[in-house]
Amino acid sequence: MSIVEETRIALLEMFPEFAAADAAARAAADKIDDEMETMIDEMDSIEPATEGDAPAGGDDEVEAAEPAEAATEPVPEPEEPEEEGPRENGVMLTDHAARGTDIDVLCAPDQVVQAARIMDESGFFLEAITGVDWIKDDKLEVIYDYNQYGQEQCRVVVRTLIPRSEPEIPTISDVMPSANWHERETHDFYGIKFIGHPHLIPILLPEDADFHPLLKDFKP
Amino acid sequence: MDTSIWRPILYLIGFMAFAGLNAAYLGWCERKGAGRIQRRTGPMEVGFQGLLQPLADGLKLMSKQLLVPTGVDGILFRVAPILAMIPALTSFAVIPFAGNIQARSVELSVLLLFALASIAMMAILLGGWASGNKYAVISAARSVSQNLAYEIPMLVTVITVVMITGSMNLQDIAVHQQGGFWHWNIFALNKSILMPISFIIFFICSIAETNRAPFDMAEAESELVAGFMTEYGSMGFGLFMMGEYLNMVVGACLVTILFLGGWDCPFGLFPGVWWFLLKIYILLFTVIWVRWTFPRTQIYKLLNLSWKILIPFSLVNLLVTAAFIKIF
Amino acid sequence: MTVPIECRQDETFVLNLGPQHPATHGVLRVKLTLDGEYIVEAEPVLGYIHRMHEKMAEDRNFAQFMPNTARMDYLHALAFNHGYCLVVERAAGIEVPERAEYIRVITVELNRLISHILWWAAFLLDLGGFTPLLYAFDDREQVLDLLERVTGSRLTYCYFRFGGVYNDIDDEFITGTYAFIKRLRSRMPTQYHALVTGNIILQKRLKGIGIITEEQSRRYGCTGPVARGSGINYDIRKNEPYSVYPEFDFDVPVYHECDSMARYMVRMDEMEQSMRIIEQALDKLPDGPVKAKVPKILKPAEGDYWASVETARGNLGHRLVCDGKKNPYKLKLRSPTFCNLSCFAEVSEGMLLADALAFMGSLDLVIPEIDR
Amino acid sequence: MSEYWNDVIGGSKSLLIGLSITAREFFKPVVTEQYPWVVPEMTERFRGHIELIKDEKTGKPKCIVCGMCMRGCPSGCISLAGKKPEGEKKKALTKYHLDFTTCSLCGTCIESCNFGAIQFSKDYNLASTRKEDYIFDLLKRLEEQG
Repeated sequence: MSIVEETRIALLEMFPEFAAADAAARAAADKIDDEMETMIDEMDSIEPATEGDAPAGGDDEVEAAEPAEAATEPVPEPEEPEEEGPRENGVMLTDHAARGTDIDVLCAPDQVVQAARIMDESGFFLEAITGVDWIKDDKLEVIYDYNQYGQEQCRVVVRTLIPRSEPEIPTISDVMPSANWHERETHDFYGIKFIGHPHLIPILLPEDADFHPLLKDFKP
Repeated sequence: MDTSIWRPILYLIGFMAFAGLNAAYLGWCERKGAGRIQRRTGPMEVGFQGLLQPLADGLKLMSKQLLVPTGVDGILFRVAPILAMIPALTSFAVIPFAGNIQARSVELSVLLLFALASIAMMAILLGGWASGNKYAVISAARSVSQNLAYEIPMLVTVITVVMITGSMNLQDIAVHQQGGFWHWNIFALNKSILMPISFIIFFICSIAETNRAPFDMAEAESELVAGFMTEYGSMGFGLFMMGEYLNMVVGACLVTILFLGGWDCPFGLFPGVWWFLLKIYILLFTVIWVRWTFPRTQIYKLLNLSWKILIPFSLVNLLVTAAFIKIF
Repeated sequence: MTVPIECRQDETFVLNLGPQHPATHGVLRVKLTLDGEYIVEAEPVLGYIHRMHEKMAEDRNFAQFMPNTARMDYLHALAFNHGYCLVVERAAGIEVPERAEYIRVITVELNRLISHILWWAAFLLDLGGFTPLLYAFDDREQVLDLLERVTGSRLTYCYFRFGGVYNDIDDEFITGTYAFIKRLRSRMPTQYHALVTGNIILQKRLKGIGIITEEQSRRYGCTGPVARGSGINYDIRKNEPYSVYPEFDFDVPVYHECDSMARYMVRMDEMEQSMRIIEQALDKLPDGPVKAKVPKILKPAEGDYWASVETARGNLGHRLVCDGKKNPYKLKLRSPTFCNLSCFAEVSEGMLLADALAFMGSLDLVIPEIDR
Repeated sequence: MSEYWNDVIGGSKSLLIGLSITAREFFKPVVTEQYPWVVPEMTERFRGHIELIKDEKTGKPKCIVCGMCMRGCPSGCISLAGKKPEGEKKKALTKYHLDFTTCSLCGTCIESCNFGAIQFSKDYNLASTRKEDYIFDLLKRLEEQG
């Protein structure tokens, strides 16, 4: 099994509803990746129905995350501007040649810690954390890039959307020490508060900076 | 020896001039030497081949104000550079340049020189401490531990030499080695087969004693900015620099007298002051050469070198020499 | 980190190393809490040369950001050129002619070579050896002259363009490069290895100092020579091949000692590998155009793109988010030394001041790249 | 113990090797350039600040005042103006200012010029204590060059 596939399965742990279906699908037949994708897409539609059977998740955060996920789920749907329609939480394979990434995960803000833990256990390192200001949708996107040292290429993007008015997200610096500085940097540039961060003071901006220059409505 | 009052005074003036010229022009030699080693030209602009550069530097330093930062111990801060210079100057009073060129022949001149060398270390300690600068304080602490570590092998080696010659007078020690290089202490293999090694130990120690690279942890410009000299400007800095060069000269003189036969010619021809000068300048060039070749040692590695290598070797040498003297 | 500087109960004191300090190679400040000469706590304070390049990217069109890329890592500017070109080419779907790819590889590797040479020189300066600096500059000057011939500048190159390079290389550059490689190969064993690498003082100062374990390296996201010195075989040129690197035969030096000496050796070996790549690229250099036809104003499709290149210091990543307009919606720069430096606090704990500075030198910091 | 002797003997040997290398360098010729006395020649592609090119036939600048360089410049350091002299079809350049304080010598202006009207100069030893000295009037410069 390729590392991409292994990682994808590991990441599916975050989405127990898909994981069960995915495992079933894999057990049923050896399908090629594209078909997996379509399977996932199908699963997406039945997600609310399968929400009840969330026993597999190795972490207690899963339970905590589930209701939040369900709560935030309907919100972005009408607002997502991408032409291919709103993207739902889940794991997606991307073409490395076209995008530079292999796995793209969209998850709820509470799940980033779980994602970091899964990545840590799979031997990944954190490449970068950054934000994107989608001012039109009144959202901030937080992007975590993970990569690993193996000879096979597998770059994972974990992204989540948080409301612009209340930019808060749990820290992953206790899972990945390197996130400490990346989160401080993201806090500098976007004003995103990383709850539980040990030392959230400006790193690149001056100590007394109260502005966040990468927000689209920032005026110098 | 002439005991008239004029002789020491005239000699002292002469030695002062010698010391002053050395302090100024060793800097020039160092810059030229470093330049050549690094395939540069060194100073070229002021005078022919930059020969007037030391003068220009001196003028510049003297025309600057001696800044005394707030929070320093004013008296110690001003005294320290002078203290760095005086012992080195004083040392010249007892160094015999040739059989008859010596300001004062003191019976315990070896001891006197080491006592004066320790005062130079005090200057660094006081300068560093009085500056009230953290880098300077670290530098002062390093300098003290370094000097303590290095005086032991140095003194043990000197005791070996004193045992061979049976005198603590530099003049006597030099006279004892006259008559060709096979009489020099460095080649006194009949006294102790480890004498060449003790020469090397003594030379290393004298480099360390003068805080020269690769043992310049007290200055360590990439770690401690400029160490004890961080807060000094103008002639305060100038005196420290001159003191450093003079200490180098004194160290080279000591090595020459103790191991290289003083003013003796290697082949027994025309002994005189020129041989002495030739020897010390070769040694000084070696010091400069070493400085521009090696990276700096780390303080604890340096202490390791002292305690694990130099002190055992010098002690073994002392025992071997004692045994040789006792047996033969 | 939060203890005030005054009224310390213990015997420690705070030493501000920098922002202007000879060993920090620029304006990095490290707040050290020292007990004697032992480091109790170290906190790097960044941002003294922060210029907000990411915001500048958002204000300009794609081509206009090009000169900025060279201003981040002034030692390996061409790799930053390359990384930015790669991500924009990926987004806009631009094909690069083969000759241009070869020229890119040759110039980037030459640049990597002098970056390592200058690191070596500056590192030796940190350790108090001044002469190697001048020997290194002698060699570096040769390459700067060569690169000046083709790019027109000596330090902050703006040579790459989307779909190729600014202009072609000439025969004099090619012969000059061969001659330089021959010269460096002949100087390497003496001026570099015999004078410095074999020196007992250097060995004693570097061996066993600044150990970054493999696990630490991963948790802090270290890449480049720092990771390779920790026994991790990770080089973007091999792991995620870009440009024409797969066509060359070169090795990735990996050392398992994890100390400063290992990182030193990795870089020394990498210089040899870079020379191998340059030679092969010059031998195989194809004919053809050096620049594809690219519209002056690019408007890549919506979406986000990532591209990584291996700079002299590690994995440089660009994340480009496009919204179909003529300027980037968002450009994220993942600079390698930012991550490499983040392990400094943990690793330097309990070290001596002199060792910590040697360790810091072995990380090969370029401050403008950390601060961006 | 053998490690100890290795350190002592191997270490001394490495030091001697180092000394022999620097000694050899000592007798080699210098490699530095004595800058104010020996002036380096700039390469053909050297990027100084930009300058206008004269049209050999008319003796006027080649520039047709299209303003592409001005628009292409990332730092906005070029400002130019032109007007149509009476009885002529083309615009003539009346002002071409380069603010060299913000120029990063990227060459975007030269690339964007479709008429080959600007090029890099070979001036490199520019020094001044005043910022205003770096606002170059390139048209005047062209006239001075003759």
